[in-house]
Amino acid sequence: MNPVNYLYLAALLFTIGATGVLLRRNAIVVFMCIELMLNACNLAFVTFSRMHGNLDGQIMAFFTMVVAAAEVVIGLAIIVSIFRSRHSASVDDASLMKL
Amino acid sequence: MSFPLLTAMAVVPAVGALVTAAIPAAQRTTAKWVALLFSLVTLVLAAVTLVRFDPDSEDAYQLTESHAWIADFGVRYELGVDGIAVVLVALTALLIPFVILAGWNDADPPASSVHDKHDKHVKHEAADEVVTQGRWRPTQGFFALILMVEAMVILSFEATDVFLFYVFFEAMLIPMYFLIGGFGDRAGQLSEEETATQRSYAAVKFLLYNLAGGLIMLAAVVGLYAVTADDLGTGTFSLQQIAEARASGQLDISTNTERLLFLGFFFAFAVKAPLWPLHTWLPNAMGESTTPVAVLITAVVDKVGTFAMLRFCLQLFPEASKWATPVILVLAVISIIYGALLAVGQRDIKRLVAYASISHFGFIILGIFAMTSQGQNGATLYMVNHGISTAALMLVAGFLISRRGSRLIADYGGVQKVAPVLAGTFLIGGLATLSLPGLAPFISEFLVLVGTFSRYPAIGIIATVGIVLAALYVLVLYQRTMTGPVKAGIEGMPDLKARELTVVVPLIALLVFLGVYPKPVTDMIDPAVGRTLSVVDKQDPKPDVPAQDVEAAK
Amino acid sequence: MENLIGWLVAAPLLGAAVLLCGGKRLDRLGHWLGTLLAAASFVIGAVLFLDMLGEDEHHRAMHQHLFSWIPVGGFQADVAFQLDQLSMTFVLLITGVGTLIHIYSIGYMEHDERRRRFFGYLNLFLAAMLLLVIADNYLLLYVGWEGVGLASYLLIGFWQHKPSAATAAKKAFLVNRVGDVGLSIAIMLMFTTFGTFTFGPVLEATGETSEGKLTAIGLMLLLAACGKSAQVPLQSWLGDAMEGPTPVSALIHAATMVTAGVYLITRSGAIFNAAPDAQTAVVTVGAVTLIFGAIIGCAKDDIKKALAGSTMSQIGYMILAAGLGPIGYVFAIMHLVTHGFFKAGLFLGAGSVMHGMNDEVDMRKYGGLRKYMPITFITFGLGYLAIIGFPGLSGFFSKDKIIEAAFAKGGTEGWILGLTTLLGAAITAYYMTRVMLLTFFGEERWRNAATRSPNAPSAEPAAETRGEHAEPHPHESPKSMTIPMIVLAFGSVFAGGLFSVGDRFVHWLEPVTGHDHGDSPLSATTVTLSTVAVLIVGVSLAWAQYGRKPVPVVAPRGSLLTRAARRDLLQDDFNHVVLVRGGEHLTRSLVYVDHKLVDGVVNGTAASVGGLSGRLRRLQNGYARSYAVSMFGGTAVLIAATLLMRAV
Amino acid sequence: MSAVADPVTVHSLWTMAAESPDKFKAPDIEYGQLSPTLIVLGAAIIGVLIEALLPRKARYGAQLFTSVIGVAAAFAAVIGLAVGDYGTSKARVAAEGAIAVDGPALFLQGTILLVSLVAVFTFAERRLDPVAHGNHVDSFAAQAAAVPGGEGEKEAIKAGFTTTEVFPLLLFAVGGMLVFTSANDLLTLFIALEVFSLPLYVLCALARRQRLMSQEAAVKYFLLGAFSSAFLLFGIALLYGYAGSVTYGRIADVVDGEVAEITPALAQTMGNDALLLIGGAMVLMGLLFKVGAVPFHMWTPDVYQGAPTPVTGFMAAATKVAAFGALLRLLYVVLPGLRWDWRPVMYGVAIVTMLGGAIVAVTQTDVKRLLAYSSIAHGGFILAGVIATNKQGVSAVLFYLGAYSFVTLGAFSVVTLVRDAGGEATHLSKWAGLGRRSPLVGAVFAIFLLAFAGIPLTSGFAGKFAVFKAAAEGGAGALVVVGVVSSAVAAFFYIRVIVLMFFSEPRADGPTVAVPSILTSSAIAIGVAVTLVLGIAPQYFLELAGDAGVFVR
Repeated sequence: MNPVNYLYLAALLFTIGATGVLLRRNAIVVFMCIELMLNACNLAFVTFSRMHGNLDGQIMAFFTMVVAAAEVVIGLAIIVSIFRSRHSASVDDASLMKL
Repeated sequence: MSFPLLTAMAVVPAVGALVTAAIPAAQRTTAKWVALLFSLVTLVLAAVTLVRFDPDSEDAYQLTESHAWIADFGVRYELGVDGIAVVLVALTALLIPFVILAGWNDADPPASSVHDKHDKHVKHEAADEVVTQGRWRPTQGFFALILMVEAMVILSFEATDVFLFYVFFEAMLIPMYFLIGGFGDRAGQLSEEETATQRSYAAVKFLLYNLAGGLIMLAAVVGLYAVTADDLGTGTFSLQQIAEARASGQLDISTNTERLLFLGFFFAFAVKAPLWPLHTWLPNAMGESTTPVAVLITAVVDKVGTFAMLRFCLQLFPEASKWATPVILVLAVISIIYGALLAVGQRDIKRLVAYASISHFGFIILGIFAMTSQGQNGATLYMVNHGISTAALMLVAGFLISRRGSRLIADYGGVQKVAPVLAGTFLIGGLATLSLPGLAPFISEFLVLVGTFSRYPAIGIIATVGIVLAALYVLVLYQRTMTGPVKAGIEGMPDLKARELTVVVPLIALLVFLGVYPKPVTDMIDPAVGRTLSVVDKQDPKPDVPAQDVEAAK
Repeated sequence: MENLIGWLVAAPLLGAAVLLCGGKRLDRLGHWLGTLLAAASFVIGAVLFLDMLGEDEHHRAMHQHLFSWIPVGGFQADVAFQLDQLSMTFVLLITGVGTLIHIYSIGYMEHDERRRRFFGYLNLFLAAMLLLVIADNYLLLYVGWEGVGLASYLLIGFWQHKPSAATAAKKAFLVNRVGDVGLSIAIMLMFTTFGTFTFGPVLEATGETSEGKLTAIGLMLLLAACGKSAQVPLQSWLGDAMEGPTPVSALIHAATMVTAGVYLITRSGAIFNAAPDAQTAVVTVGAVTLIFGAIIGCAKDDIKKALAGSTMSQIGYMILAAGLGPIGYVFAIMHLVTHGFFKAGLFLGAGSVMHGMNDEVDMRKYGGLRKYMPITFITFGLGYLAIIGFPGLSGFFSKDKIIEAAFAKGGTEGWILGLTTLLGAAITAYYMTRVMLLTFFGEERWRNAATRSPNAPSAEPAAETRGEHAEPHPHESPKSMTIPMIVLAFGSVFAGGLFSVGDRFVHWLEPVTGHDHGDSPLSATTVTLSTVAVLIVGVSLAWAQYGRKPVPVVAPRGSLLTRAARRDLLQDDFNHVVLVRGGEHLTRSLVYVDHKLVDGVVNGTAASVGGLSGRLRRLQNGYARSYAVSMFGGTAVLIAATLLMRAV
Repeated sequence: MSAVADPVTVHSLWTMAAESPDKFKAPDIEYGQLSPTLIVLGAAIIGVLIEALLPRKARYGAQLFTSVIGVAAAFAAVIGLAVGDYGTSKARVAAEGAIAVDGPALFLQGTILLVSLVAVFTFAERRLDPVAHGNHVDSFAAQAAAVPGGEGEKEAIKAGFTTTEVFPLLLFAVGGMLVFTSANDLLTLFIALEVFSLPLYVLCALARRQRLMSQEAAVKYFLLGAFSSAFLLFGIALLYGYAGSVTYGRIADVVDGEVAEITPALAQTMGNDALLLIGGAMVLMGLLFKVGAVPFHMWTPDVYQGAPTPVTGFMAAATKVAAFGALLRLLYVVLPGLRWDWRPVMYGVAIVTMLGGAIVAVTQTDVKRLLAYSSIAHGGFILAGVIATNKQGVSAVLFYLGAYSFVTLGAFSVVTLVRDAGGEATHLSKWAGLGRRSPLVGAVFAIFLLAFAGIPLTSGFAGKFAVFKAAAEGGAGALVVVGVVSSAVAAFFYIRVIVLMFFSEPRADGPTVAVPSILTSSAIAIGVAVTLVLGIAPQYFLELAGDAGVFVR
């Protein structure tokens, strides 16, 4: 089956993720959407890797996962701490600084 | 390589500024004397320069110095003076001591102590050095700033490298800014902080106006670099190199580029000069600042603008200058009439003088762009004379204001009864301002008018009307303040003191001398002007019936 | 000998410098010093005069070149003097009358604590005036021209504490400035036309250039002359100038400065001869002014203002004569000289009267003074006879010649001018007789007029020093004042005859101004007879009006013309409404414009940037998601743009 | 085709592992040339160990020591490399093509390291905050995990806890930046980005005062940062898809169509420019986000304001340097072939960035936000230099970055000094009359402001001139004009602050100026010194930047 379809899927996933970031209030969900975007990238990488028949893409994918994991650590830490002080995980509540 | 006279002339006041600023708070008087001393040394150096300068020499710039500075920008530290520059440098060096003397007590506390750190900054001293001298030293700061301005002005007169000129042309704004914003004549009609607001408004206006002008010029400077870099391989800012390159046809700037660059430069100078309609910063600045500072602005700093038109606009962009001449002449004439009319309408003595200056700058610019030897000689002479006469008028006005504590003309009347000498000197200053024959400004003004008339009769005639208006605002001012019955608050006003006389008398003497025997100055200027005209290649229009020929015929 | 010329100016200039800078120390003998230097310069003048008489008449002009003044490219102005017969005439008149008036002032200003300064100013005036007449080029003349303006400014406003005086001084200077514009433009024109403005070359070259240019120059010169010589339309300052001390009025505003215009025109004769239109303008101005002034003279009750009006009118005669060209120049100057004598005499007389009358100036409060101040009466009387042109006295000769010349102009123009001058003569006779009668004859109206009438101009401060406002005790003035009057009286009587017998004056000036007789439609005798006739008419009219019936102390409302004339024929109203008011409006609106418009634009830009900034920063609403939106949108745009770039 | 690709196409460090063991070839790593990075990261790890092993009291000293030594050593290494001509003649691609060691890399690494050194000083400052329970405290939270204002925090403060972890975090960030500027393939770029971003996210959350704002800043920075890096990553994916490789050189070749042999797959993807353009745009976006260019700038003010001021200073200075480094490399090495596509776009970005930053700054009322916007505007100026697309452009940008970073760092250090009861008094109204009350601080801050405004004789002017000059030579005259205009606008608000400090009356309840220890003082002094030296005698550094103007490929 034509690998290009995977690309479409990746693009779709990426867009969904982005939309989620724009629409959802809950920090955790937003964060998950970002993860989704990353994974969309992974899919794209793997697909291209397959198309070009070299492994760079796959390697990229692994690294992306690692990075994603690291981001989770940091992200959750920050989100949790802000949740503890505000008792809310809504990104919109965190808007002390504006203008 | 001979003694770097030109550098020395700038270094002395700069050092003076540092020294003055470093004097501890307690010895205020010492600071004053030190400042005066340094300014006098500068004056001596200027005198030496005048002597060393040879008006008849062939080369365009004399006493030149040239050192590498920022090779990557094609910038060299190049100094040199022609007849015009040397005269203006002398004028600057001459006026500063009087300014300092006149401002002797103006900056004594209580006054805002801005400058303290300020000249710190101007002096570019390492910050930690400041720690050693914590306390306010307004007086020290005031005089340090004045000297700093002197140094920068002198350098910008001497610079023959466009970039070098630009650097000081801009940097000069900072000390000026703090002089205007930091010290007021406590003669405001408003409450303390209302005046403070007024002052800082004036200071900010001054700075932003000039900064905007400067930045636009910066664009042009960059453009100039790009152009030279294109044609010459390496960009350069050296006036002479560029002039030679143009002469040899090696560098040719497309008409449009030249015009754009010209406009960029001219805008900055027109703001500085100031030319209508870019003048509105001047009345605020002169009105709010102390009189010595006001004199500094109009008599010294603004001259850089008109000088730069003569040196940079005309010499770098001759074609564009000719292209722009009609518009500029019109603006100049507007300045002349407009400034004079507004001067008539003023209620505030200092603002009146400010508008008068606007009118006079109109004459100067008119002379420069008339592109005749009379016009440009007149313009240059005008810069000198206007410097002296305004200084005289403004400083006396300052003495008057400090006595009564008011700038409003309406608060005065009948001064001549109680303080005849003050009134007399004020009148002479005024007569100089309305350019009465026998006093220096007459000559320059008449030359400008003749020069303009011989090429643009209509404009010349309109400009001539300006002399009536000048008489109007000067005499109205004199009548309202000095004559008539003695107003309340004027009785027992003391006459000029010794210090004040030492300020005024030499200036007046100079006015008379230059009015009767300007030859020494014109001899300096004439060749330089001739050179400028040859760059723009313009000849004076010939008289249609040269009387000499008629004589010969007979 | 020629090196002496400079000293003519130097002496009084020195005096001015010393007196003005000298300070209080000189108060005691300052006036003597001033007088001495004035006299010195008279002596120098006299010496040079004798020397000049020695020369043959075509080589009498002397030159002295001091130094190069403004050497700039093609523009060469020198400080150099030229003393020819014309200049010499003026030098003698100025220094002579000047010295007399210095002497007179010693007494007149006795009680003024600023007398030293007064003499300083007088010397300054002499210096400037002499410079004006001996300069050898127009630019230097211009210096003198403005110099006398300054001196007159200082002297009119000598009693600065009087607002009226200060205002009058300012007005005089400003109106003169308007004239000066004319002069400076004329000089520029000369420079652009001839490349020089030295008398010699310019006047030589007049033949070579277009009449249009010359006409322009001529008109500009005329404008200048109008300003300085108080000719219509720039005459309005002269009346107010009477605010100055009387000696000033005598010297500057009667004898010398106001005649500078005549000098200028005569000096530039060559130009005018080549520009008939300009000449027509000149004669018109002269004719109008001589009637105009005369009418004003009839209406004024202030003795000095009446005389001022007369001065205007007499100078009108001279200008008219000068406008006639070669037939008139000589007589213009001759009338100028004689007028210098008798008008100065009249003013000094007036001053003497005021001196004795607590500085009362309203003639309606005089009357019958002849027995109280006989010398004044006689000298004044002689001046009076001279000015009305009583046969045999100097005025008769000079004015008669002008009238002849006017007719000799020929054609209708000649007739018009001639009749005008005759009419002028009649009016002159009328108003001078009026002055005479009001002042020295009739009943003593000052008796019970203790308090001065409110509308009379506030008097000179010498009065306060004497400090009496009670009924005046008319008395003769001190010697220092009467002697000059007597001398001048002699001048008024004999000068005319002296000049005219054998046309001495004509021969004296001819080499400079040129002269021809023209062809008068009337014979000299007819003219003379008609002159005498109108004279009699004028006198008898005046006598009928003021000699027979008593004169009301408060002026009657008078006819429309009279009322207009009292206000300088509405000239002042015009000035006030059009110039003063209009000017105020203009400046006020300009101030507004400058603040609101020119400055407004600047502040406006600043404000609008601020507003924009305020609006833009609202985008920064603190919501992370909206930031994300902008990033997302930004990326979209970025991508779209990149693709677009490729597409196009 | 087979899953095991032929070795030709497999050449990148990362794919070595894919080889079957017998063919295993150990990658050769030029440790010498990578030493700066290695040193810094090593120091960072030591820092972590210190946190793990040393007693609380001893950590501060040890951490400070390690960081200073580490950074200094790394800087020494950079100098060493530069002296060894690795910047010029010996410039090359190291670590199997992952890292480029060339002029720009070394220059920027040097700058970053110097900045970080100064930043370490400001991090370590313990004199400004009032002594809490007998121990000096820095500007970082006693215990980040504790709820703001909660019991835990109180106890932590009483116990005198301090977050010394900031030092290793800082070092990791620095390490990441060093790699970022020299990354020579997209993967390295991405990893480096994350390596220096993640610590910064954490650092932002660690403020001792106003912790809520601090945490908010962190969360915003984190979410948006992650968001942008996702875009970056997708962009990378597309580029990879286009070129079949993530190595800069390779991609460039493909873009220029200079590849040796073209596989059918490659032929197919090469044909599809959309991949290239979109991918390029997205990668650009990721970098522009870090640069803080409009419209990707909106995180800047909030984060700058909320983060602890030393961190803000570090971010403002170092991040910008690193990000521009990467941007330059991407545009000059990977996409020069696309110049005619990205140049107009960047043109637009530069213009809106210059104007937007300057205009919005005009109405700011908080010093830190003001500086944030000013940094945006400056980003615009630097972009103008980037767009010049010539050697002068590169060196101008390098010089500008060097000059600017020290000014910024100094300015933020001054901000840390001005305090009242609530910690730093950053609201402008509180700065009224500051210059009168304490001349020195006022003077120094004025110098920095004037440098920002680009007044001659300050480094700001030299930098601005260099950039504009390059832009003009690169035929971007319009940019110069816009730049000039926006500098005029910018001047307005810098001047406003000066007026406020000097010409307005001090407020009774105005802030006090804390007397800093030698650490911050030296930071500020260095800032002033650099500002003036680069302003008055910039020639040497211009030459330096000039020599460093060439990228290896």
